[in-house]
Order: sequence, then C-alpha cells, then structure tokens
Amino acid sequence: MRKLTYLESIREAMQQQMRANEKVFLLGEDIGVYGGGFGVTEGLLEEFGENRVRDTPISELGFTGVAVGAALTGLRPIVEFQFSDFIVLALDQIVNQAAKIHYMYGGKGSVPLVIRTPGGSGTGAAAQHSQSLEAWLTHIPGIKVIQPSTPYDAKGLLKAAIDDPNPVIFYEHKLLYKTIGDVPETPYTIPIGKADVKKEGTDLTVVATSIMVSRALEAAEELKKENISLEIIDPRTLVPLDERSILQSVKKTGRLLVVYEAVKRSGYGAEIASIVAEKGFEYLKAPIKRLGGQAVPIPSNKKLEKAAVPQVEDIIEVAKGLVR
Amino acid sequence: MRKLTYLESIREAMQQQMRANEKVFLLGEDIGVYGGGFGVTEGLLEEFGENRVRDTPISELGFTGVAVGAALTGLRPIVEFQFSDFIVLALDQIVNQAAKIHYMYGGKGSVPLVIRTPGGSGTGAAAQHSQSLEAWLTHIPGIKVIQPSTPYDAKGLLKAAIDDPNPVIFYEHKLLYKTIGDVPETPYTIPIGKADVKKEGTDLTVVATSIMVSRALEAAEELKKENISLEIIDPRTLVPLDERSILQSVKKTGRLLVVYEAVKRSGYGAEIASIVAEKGFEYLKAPIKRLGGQAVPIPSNKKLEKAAVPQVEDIIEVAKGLVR
Amino acid sequence: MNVSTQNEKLKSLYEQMLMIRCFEEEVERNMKKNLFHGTTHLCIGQEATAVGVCSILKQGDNITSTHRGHGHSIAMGADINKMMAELFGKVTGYSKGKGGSLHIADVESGNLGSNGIVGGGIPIAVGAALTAQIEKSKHVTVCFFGDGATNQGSFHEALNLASIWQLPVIFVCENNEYGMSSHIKDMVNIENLSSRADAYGIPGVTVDGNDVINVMEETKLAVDRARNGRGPTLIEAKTYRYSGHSKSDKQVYRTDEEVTERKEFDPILRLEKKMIKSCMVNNQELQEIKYKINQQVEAATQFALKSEEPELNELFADVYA
Amino acid sequence: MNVSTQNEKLKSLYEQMLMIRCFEEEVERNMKKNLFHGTTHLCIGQEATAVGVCSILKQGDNITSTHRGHGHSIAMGADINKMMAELFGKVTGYSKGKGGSLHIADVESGNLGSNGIVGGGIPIAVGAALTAQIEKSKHVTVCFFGDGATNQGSFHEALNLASIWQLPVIFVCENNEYGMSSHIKDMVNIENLSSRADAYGIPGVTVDGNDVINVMEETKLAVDRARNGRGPTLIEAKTYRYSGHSKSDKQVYRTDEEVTERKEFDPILRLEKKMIKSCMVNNQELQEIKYKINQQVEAATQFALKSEEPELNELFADVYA
Ligand SMILES: Cc1ncc(C[n+]2csc(CCOP(=O)(O)OP(=O)(O)O)c2C)c(N)n1
Ligand SMILES: Cc1ncc(C[n+]2csc(CCOP(=O)(O)OP(=O)(O)O)c2C)c(N)n1
Ligand SMILES: [Mg+2]
Ligand SMILES: [Mg+2]
Repeated sequence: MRKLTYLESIREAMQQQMRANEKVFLLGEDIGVYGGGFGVTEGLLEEFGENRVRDTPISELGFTGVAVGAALTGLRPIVEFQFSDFIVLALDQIVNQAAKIHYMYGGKGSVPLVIRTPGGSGTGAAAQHSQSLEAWLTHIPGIKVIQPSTPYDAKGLLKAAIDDPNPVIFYEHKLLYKTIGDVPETPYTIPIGKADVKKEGTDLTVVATSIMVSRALEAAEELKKENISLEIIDPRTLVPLDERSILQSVKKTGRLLVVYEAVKRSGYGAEIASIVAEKGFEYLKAPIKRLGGQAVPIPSNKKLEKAAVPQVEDIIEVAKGLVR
Repeated sequence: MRKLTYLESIREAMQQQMRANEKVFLLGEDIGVYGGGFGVTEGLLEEFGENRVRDTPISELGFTGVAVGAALTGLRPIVEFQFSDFIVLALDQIVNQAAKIHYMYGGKGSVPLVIRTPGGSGTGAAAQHSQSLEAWLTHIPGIKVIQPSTPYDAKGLLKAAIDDPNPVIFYEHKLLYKTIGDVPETPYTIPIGKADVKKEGTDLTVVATSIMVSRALEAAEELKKENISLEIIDPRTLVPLDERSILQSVKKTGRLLVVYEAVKRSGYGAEIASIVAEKGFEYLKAPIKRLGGQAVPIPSNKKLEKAAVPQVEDIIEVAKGLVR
Repeated sequence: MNVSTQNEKLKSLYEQMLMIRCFEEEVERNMKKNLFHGTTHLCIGQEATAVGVCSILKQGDNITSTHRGHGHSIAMGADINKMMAELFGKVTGYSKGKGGSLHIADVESGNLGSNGIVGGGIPIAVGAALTAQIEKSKHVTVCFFGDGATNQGSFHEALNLASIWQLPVIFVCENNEYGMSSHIKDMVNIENLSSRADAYGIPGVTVDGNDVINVMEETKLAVDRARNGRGPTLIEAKTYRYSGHSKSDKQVYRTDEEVTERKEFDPILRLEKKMIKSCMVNNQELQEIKYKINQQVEAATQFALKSEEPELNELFADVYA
Repeated sequence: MNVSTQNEKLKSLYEQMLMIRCFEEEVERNMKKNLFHGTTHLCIGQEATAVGVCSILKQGDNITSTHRGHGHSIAMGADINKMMAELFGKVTGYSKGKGGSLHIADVESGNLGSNGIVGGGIPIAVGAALTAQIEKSKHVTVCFFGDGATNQGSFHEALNLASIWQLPVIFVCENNEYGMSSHIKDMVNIENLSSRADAYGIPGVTVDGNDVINVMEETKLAVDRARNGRGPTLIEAKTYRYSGHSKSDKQVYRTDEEVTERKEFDPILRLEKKMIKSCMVNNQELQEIKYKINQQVEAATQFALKSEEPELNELFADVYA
C-alpha cells in the first residue's frame, strides 16, 4: 500500500477535507509560505490561497477566539499551534468558551473547531516547548481529545475531527512526524472513541498513547524472546475513551501497565488506571502500574531529556516485574 | 477556643504575614475598597495602604506576570483571582514561567508567589464561574497545590504557602467561606504535605477534598447508625501529597472511596486512586471507587447544579455499596 | 426618512429603552425577593447604547454581549418571557435554565451570546465577522464590552486581527466609568478609550452613550464602513451604571451624590423630553406606554413562575452537539 | 564626558558588538556541525540594540530577554564560556545544561532571563520594576521583545500596568521586520510600533536600531525618566535579522537581495567607519581586536567541549527552591 509519513498524512487529511468542503479553512502562525512550525501545512497556501490558509499574528488567545466565532457562525476552522505549550495562552477560548457554548446555550449553537498541535519532548527544545498537557483537556466536558500514534490513524482521525460538530483537540507528536506507514489515498474515517489493539498478547495489557505506542511495541518484541506476551492497546482518542476494549483486554491478561509521556502525576494514564481499578478490579492479578514522565520540567540536555520520559528499556523492566 | 469563619481565617493569615514581613503584598481585582470578590481582603487596604493592597485592571495574564517578576526580584506577592475559572487566562505565567524558572535557570532564582482563588459550584454562577480545575495545576512540576477544607487548616496552610519559596496555588471554596471553626489567634504553620485524618474509622477509607470533607463527615454520621464506620482523610495539600497516610488507612480498612467536586474524569482523585491501585493493591478487598463531578459544564439551575457534583446522599449510597 | 416615520422610529427606540429599564427593575425586584439562584448584572442607565446601536443592524447581523447583557438581548428582539424564565432557571428559558443570566444567547436571531468572561466575547465577534467576509455575506458584527474589558489581552489581540484583515466588526465599548469597583481613570492612563483605536489603525470615536440619537448616528457610519469592506471601528459610548455591579455590591467605591448627579443625564428622560418638546407624544400617551410595558414585564415574571424546572436528565443533555 | 573617555566608551561598545557577532557566528558554525541538541535563534545584525541599551544600565538594574537573547546576555556581561557550555548542554553552563539557548539567565547580575514564550517576559519585567518602586531602590528594568510580540495580549496588559503605576521600566521593541516568517507590515496596520505607546499614555519613540549612538541617546532619556519616577517608555529600535529565524528556517519568505541590501546598514561596520573616520583606531588595531575576540569565542567552544555532561541526578534537582 502507499506509504506516507505521519506529517504527510495529516496534511493530506486537511487537503482532502478542504477540497471537499469550502467551509474548512486554516488559521495559525506561519502556516502559509513557511508551511507551519514543522512543515505540516507546506503547499496548502499555494493550493487554497490566503483566504483559507491564514497566517496570524502572534496572538494565540485572539486567533483561537476568532476561530471559535467563525465556527459558531458556520465555518470549520482548523487552528494550528506551533507547540502545544502555547495552548496555555488560549485556554479561555477553548475551555470557557468553545467547550461550554453548546451547553450554556441550552443546545443551541455549536462550535465545530479543530485544534492541531504537536506535543512531547525529544527535540532539545526545553521546558517551555516540550510539554504533554493533553490530560488537561480531557478534564473538560464538551471537548474531544485525540492523540494519534500512526500515519494511518492520523489521517482517519483528523477527517473525523474535521467532520465533528464539536471542538476537538488533535495532539500530534514532534517525534512521530517523520515516521512512515501505510495510508490509503482515498479519504476514510476512523470513528472517534474506538481504541485499536496494536498487538495481541496474553500476559500483560499495555495501554500506551502517542509516541509510547511504538516504544511499547519495541518492548514487546524484546520480551517475546523471554516468552512474555504483551497486548498493546492504543486508545487513539482519550475523550471519548473506549473503556470496553481496555477492560476486555485486562479481563484476558489480568495485568495492566499504562504508559504515557506526560508527567505521571495527574496524567491521563491515572484516569485509565482508575477506571480499571473500579470496573476491572476482579480481573486483576497484580497491581496496576503506570509509567509516565518524571515530575520535572523537561530539561534541554539530551541525556536528561531522555531520562525524563519513559523509554523502551523502562517498559521492558516494568513489564517483567509485573508478569513475574 | 476562638471561632472564625474560613474567610476570616484566610484574611487573618494574610494580615499577620503582612505585619510580620513587609515584602508580602496583595494584588488582584477589586481587592481594595471592595474587599475582593467575596470579601476576603476587606479592611486590609485600610491597614496596609494602596502600595501593598493593589487593585489591578482586568488583566489576569498581566498582573500574574507582574507578580512573577516581583517574586523573582525578592518580594512575596499574594495574587487573588476572583474566580478560579479566570486562572485559565494566566496559565502561561503560572505554568510556563513561575513553575519552571527555578529549574530552567539551573537552580538560580526563585518565585515565592501565592495565588489564592475560590473554586467550586453551588452559587448558581453557571459554567464559567463554578469550575474546579485544581487537577490541572497538580500536573505541573514546580508548583505546590493546597486545598483547605476548614478554617483551622486554611490559616495554617496559608501561612506555610506565604513562607514557601515556591509558587503555591491556594484553592479556596465559595461555599466554605462562611463555615465556622476553631482558629488560634497566634500565627501557626501547617506543614505542606501532611494529610489530616478528619475522622477515624475501620470499614472504609474515604479520601475527600475541600467541600467534600464536610459532606463525607455528614455521610459518616448517617452511616454510623447502620454500624458502618468510615475513616475520612483530608490530604489538605494535593502537591506534595501525603501518600503514606492514605496507604496506611487503606491497609487498615481494605477499601477506598475518593470524593472530589471536580469533574471525575481526569480529576485529582484519579491520581489518588491510581497510587493506591499500584502501591496498596494487596490491601484492597474491593474495587476503588471515585465520586466526582459529572462530565458536564456546571448548569445554573439549582437542582441540576446540585446533581452535577457529589452530595451527602451519593457518598452514603456508594459507601454502603462498597462495604456490603 | 420623512418626519412621521422618523417619529415612529424614535417612539420605538423609546419603547425598547423603556422595556429594558422596566425589565431590569423587575429583575431587581425579583432578585431582592431572592427568587433567583445566582447573581445578575443590571444595565439600568445604559439603555441608550444597546438600543441605539442595535437599531442600525439588519437581519443576519450579529452581536456578542457581556455579563451585563440583558439590554443587548432585548435590543436584539429577545423574548422577555424566555429571558425571565432563564433567570428563574426554568426549562422555558433561552437555555432551558442551564445558562442563567450570564449566558443568554439566541444564535439564530444574531445574539451570539452574553459572556461571563470579561473580554471573552471580543475575539468571538471578530470570528463572526471573518465568516461574513469569507462568505461575502455583507453582514456585520457588533461587539459589546465594558471599559474594564479594554485592559484584557483579548481586546488587544482581537482589534489587531480585525484591523489587519479589515473585518466587518464594530467594537462598542460601554464606558460606564467603573469595572466592579475600580474607576477607569485609575485603570488606564488616557483620556478617551476610543483613542486606543489608533494602536490598530482603525477609526475611533467617543459618543454620548446616553443620547440614543448620537449613538445611532455614529453607529450608522461605522456599520456602513464595515458593510462596504472598509473595516472595523471602535466606538466608546460614555454612560453610567445606576445599580450596583451585581447582587452583592455595597457600592462603597462611589457616593450617592455621584449617582444622583448622573441620573440627570438619564437616557430615557432625555428622549422623553425630546419627544414631548417636538409634540410627538403627550404625557398621557407616555403613561399608557409605561403601563403597557410594565404589564409585559410582570407577565414575564408570571410566565417564569408558572414554568417548569428542567428535568434531571437535562443535566446530561447538550454537552456535545 | 571628554573626548578620550568618549572614545574609550565607543571602543568598548564596538568590542561588545563584535563579541556578540563573533559569538553568534561561532554558534552558527557549531550548529551546522550538529553539535547542539535543540535549536537556537541568532541575533546577527541586531547587535547595536542590545549593546546600546545595556550600556546605559547600572549595577542593580535588570533586563528581561527573549528567545533571541544571546546578545542581551553578552551586553549584560555574561560569561561566554558559560553561555556556550549551556548551548552544549554541559553542567558548566548557566543552567547546568538544563535550560539551553532559550533560557539563559543570570538573575544576580540582572539578567532575569531569556524566554521561550513570545511576550512572556514583558509582565515579568514590569514586576521587577514594581519591586524597585516598592523598595525605592531607583533601579530600572529594561524589557526586550520583538515586533511580533507586540501583538500578544501580555504586551497590552503589561504596558498598561506599567503606565498606571508609573513603574521604572523601559520597553525595548527590536523591530527586525519579521516574526518567524510574517512581515510586521502584514501583522499590524500602523506605521511605527512606537505609536502604540499612546494607548497607554506613555512616551514612545522609534530609533535606528543599527546606530548604537542613537540607541544609547534615546535609552538614556528613557532610563533617566524611569529613575526619576516619571514612568515607562516604549522604544522601537528598527533593525534587521541576517540569519534565519532558527535552525530549520529555509527563508522562503524573503529574498537574498533583501538581506544583502540590509547588510549595507550593518551596525558594526557603521561604527567601524565612524571610529576610523575620527581616527580613534586604525585598521590594524581593528584586526587585533577581531583576532582577540575570535580567540575568545573559539576558547568558549573548547571550554564547552571539554566540560562534563550533568549527572543523571541533575534531572531531579532544582524542581523546587
Ligand atoms: C476574566 C474575568 N475577570 C474578572 C471577572 C469578574 N468581573 C465580572 S464583571 C467585572 C467588571 C467588568 O467591568 P467592565 O468591563 O467595565 O463591564 P461593566 O461591569 O462595567 O459592565 C469583573 C472584574 C470576570 N467575569 N472575568
Ligand atoms: C507564545 C508563543 N507563540 C509562538 C512562538 C513561536 N515563535 C518563536 S519566535 C517567534 C517569532 C517572534 O517574532 P518577534 O517577536 O518579532 O521576535 P524575533 O524572532 O523577530 O526576534 C514565534 C512565532 C513562541 N515561542 N511563543
Ligand atoms: Mg464598566
Ligand atoms: Mg521580529
């Protein structure tokens, strides 16, 4: 099948939706001639013009609010934040406005807004450019939160996000942009709220998100040699969450490890672990383990940066501890 | 002993620290002649003057940044947000600046900043004035998060916060302001990171925060009649968290219920539940339950507003289910 | 327009302003009787701005409003029964009782909503104007906000965006001199807030917000510019709030004398005088109008009282579209 | 001051500017060799602003800087060995290798820090000025930021706060015409960013940011006002960035011709000409200065290369003070 990078598949999803629906347009800093912070929007200005690919000033709160207003009046904006850390400047419009309008207005008015932004560490960009704050948005009713881990998932989920009548946050990962995978050319939708079993296994359920999916798969390869069989589940969408797939897997394996890059404390993995501790308790043969980021700002030094978030070796070690 | 309201005890803590240390000053909207959104700062302008009790424009991001800069250069600002929902506008300064400066600068420079703000629902103020977003801040390394539930705790913890060399978020609760309790007049400190067993019991550990502590105590009274004995633990400070006290209690009771007002999904109760699911697994005789806010924006209608967050009856019902 | 239509127009403006006044006074009575759960922000004294501005708008135009939004909603033709019911938290209200006073909206009719966040509506209005520009609909958006909101970053970012894209939006700052308690003179270091328009290269004008005619005239110019693709305008309407900021306000930050003084410039009385002077109406007719309108607002309270509370399942409805 | 001291002063300004230029060129070489983990933002072409402004400051004064902050740090007297070591992520760096290029700071010496958030440092500078006012220390704070930052809400809120409290802070906008790729002409609808000062009732002035003397003169006036309790000033320094925005910049948004054109106004060459014209130095002396400085920056790279990586336990240090 045709191969695309994660970055290209995101671009293609936007391109195809923009061709299909002229209400879809892009808005963000340097997304035009520069092609966006990481090059995701390269070429789109040429095809769709300045009216639909809008370079904004450095005004995150302002242009996010503009997108909310445009969405409320019938357009379908896709906003890019160069780094997900900058969402922090626009949260009033995302959390107090976009997420609540439909409810506060008693079911009238909707905000079909997509926010795309790369999270994660690994580029040496330090504490203000490397955070993973997706858990924050999962705490807010009225928003959907997506975190694709493969080129295939990225394209199908972004189409779903653009077609969705609600505000959707689409978390990309800097280190995934160059990863390659099979991606059909024709548009397709992956339903929001459906997890994907990335690998079947019998001894331990590993729920991993974003970049951690590939690290978990690597760990699984290693552990196979020691006859330890991991089942790896990628929720793909955090809100809504496919609890059933996770619980079914834990029912089978009796063990759960949740792996995520965000700071372990109060990360979304805590929600997943808690759901299983409540609804899957009788399946459990061992404590629920979480592997998450250390409770430190992300340092710029490469060695420390790597040590700040889970790596393949960490997953192997904890997995062994759980099955033994 | 002398009785004070929760509100008065907070005011007294500020007043005494301002008398003891002229580097302490207040800044926020309408904290002067108006006395602050809920009257907490009433009278302080008269005693300390405009230089130390500063009314700010409606510029949450700006005045929070000003506080960060003042703290970084040696003062000890206490910032008031009229409603905790508005912190959302200032998170860049709290999360990207204040929380990370000491680390990003390699241990040089510190930001002794206190942010006081009321969270919670129950006043009919609707979706943009009733949120409980404390879990967000607990996810950020470099900040401490405090959530007092009684007048006594409020005074001692606020003193600790003001004396602390780090940024501290101090979450008050609108419905607690008028509650009354014993409060010594002389200044005292409650160490940050020490939970309080609000009631001893044997059948079920209930970890409750803020307004939920008193609701849990009420529930315990009711359940006593049915010979169900709850042990109620108030962490008081979410970061750092007193894990030991919680685990010890679960070891004794074998059962855990976590009760919090914030939206259940991704609330701090998920972190507490996950810690016990990992480190207290062998103590558990039953699934870990969480009672949190429904996944909805807070509605203004009184009946619906009440139904959106845990009430005494909910605690009673879930507690019974757990011990039976 | 000829004299008689002009007179009709004036009369309808008067009735709208009076309706806002009487509605707010009824709300104040109900609030004092503790009939509401939650607070509300009254716009008594500021009626001319809402009515003067909205009288210029056409079908398809939009507004964004604030926490002090009852007047804007009524000036956009809101049903006062649904408004009062919303304040009572009843299912017959604009938001089925789930939004309350702070969140009254009627998107279809162009009211994109009140807002509980000071400055929160400003970028949203710019977004609505962007839709109009992209869809070439010729519709304009009016963005209401207070003097205090001009110190929010959202004000700065939104006005700049509207200017560089030359969007059809009119920024209407209702300068009632105070935020909650702070006087605008202590919160900015400039004479007129309208001068902030210069920072964005757009026209700025200060009008007497208690003179409905003045408000209309300047709004007309701004709306015409916007419709013709000539971009945004900042209008500062100087006015004054009579009631406290909200339910709990003890008003220690101003004197009774000041308030009494300001009432001499009451927008409704001024229009009344004008209408009587030009013999458009006589006192008896005015009495009849007032009687009629008070009947309507009392009926609104009755409607609200008779209405049902929302069912419990409403709690879970409308989280997602 | 008399001629000879004046000449000495000029010469030291020249050496500082040259030091910044050579340091940045060395950084660029190291970056091209992929010796760094992470990106960096060079200020080549903008040296006169940093040096001209900081030359006016005294012991105890503070600055806040930006992502493009190497020049500001050097102008504040930073140790280039520690700076280079920081870029290499070594424990001998200003932040023990944990902050990198974006977060170089030296709080004791008055550098309150570079900042990765555009506009993030502006309110922080105002806070430092508030400390000076409350403690009556007579110290001033200089706040550096770019043209793009003037569209951030933090700019608006911070300048307003500084004005209403008349704080001793000087806002220095380095207008190098571009954000990352967007030209400031497309991002604002006004001629001079300095005119935004009017929105806050403070003095605003535009200077030739490539003329170190001009920068110094205007900064002196602003600093004197600030020290004497007469409040903040906004200085717009028009300059130009020669290198790409950061490592990854392909610079498709501007032509080589444009860049070459701009280099005619090079701040260092202009000062060089001036110094030679006034016979302060001859070409040979200049060569010696350049040689000396290049020795120092190469030594900085050597120092960094020889330095140790931080220990793993450094990961957990410094989270809390
Ligand atoms: C972001 C934010 N900060 C603070 C508040 C609390 N608050 C509500 S209204 C108000 C004063 C607003 O003043 P102004 O903009 O002049 O409007 P007015 O009340 O005079 O109509 C304040 C501080 C809020 N609702 N939102
Ligand atoms: C809040 C925020 N938004 C976006 C960015 C990404 N970014 C880094 S530098 C830059 C351009 C800044 O332009 P300007 O303020 O003119 O400074 P210059 O780079 O020209 O020195 C952008 C968009 C950021 N770091 N922070
Ligand atoms: Mg006002
Ligand atoms: Mg620039």
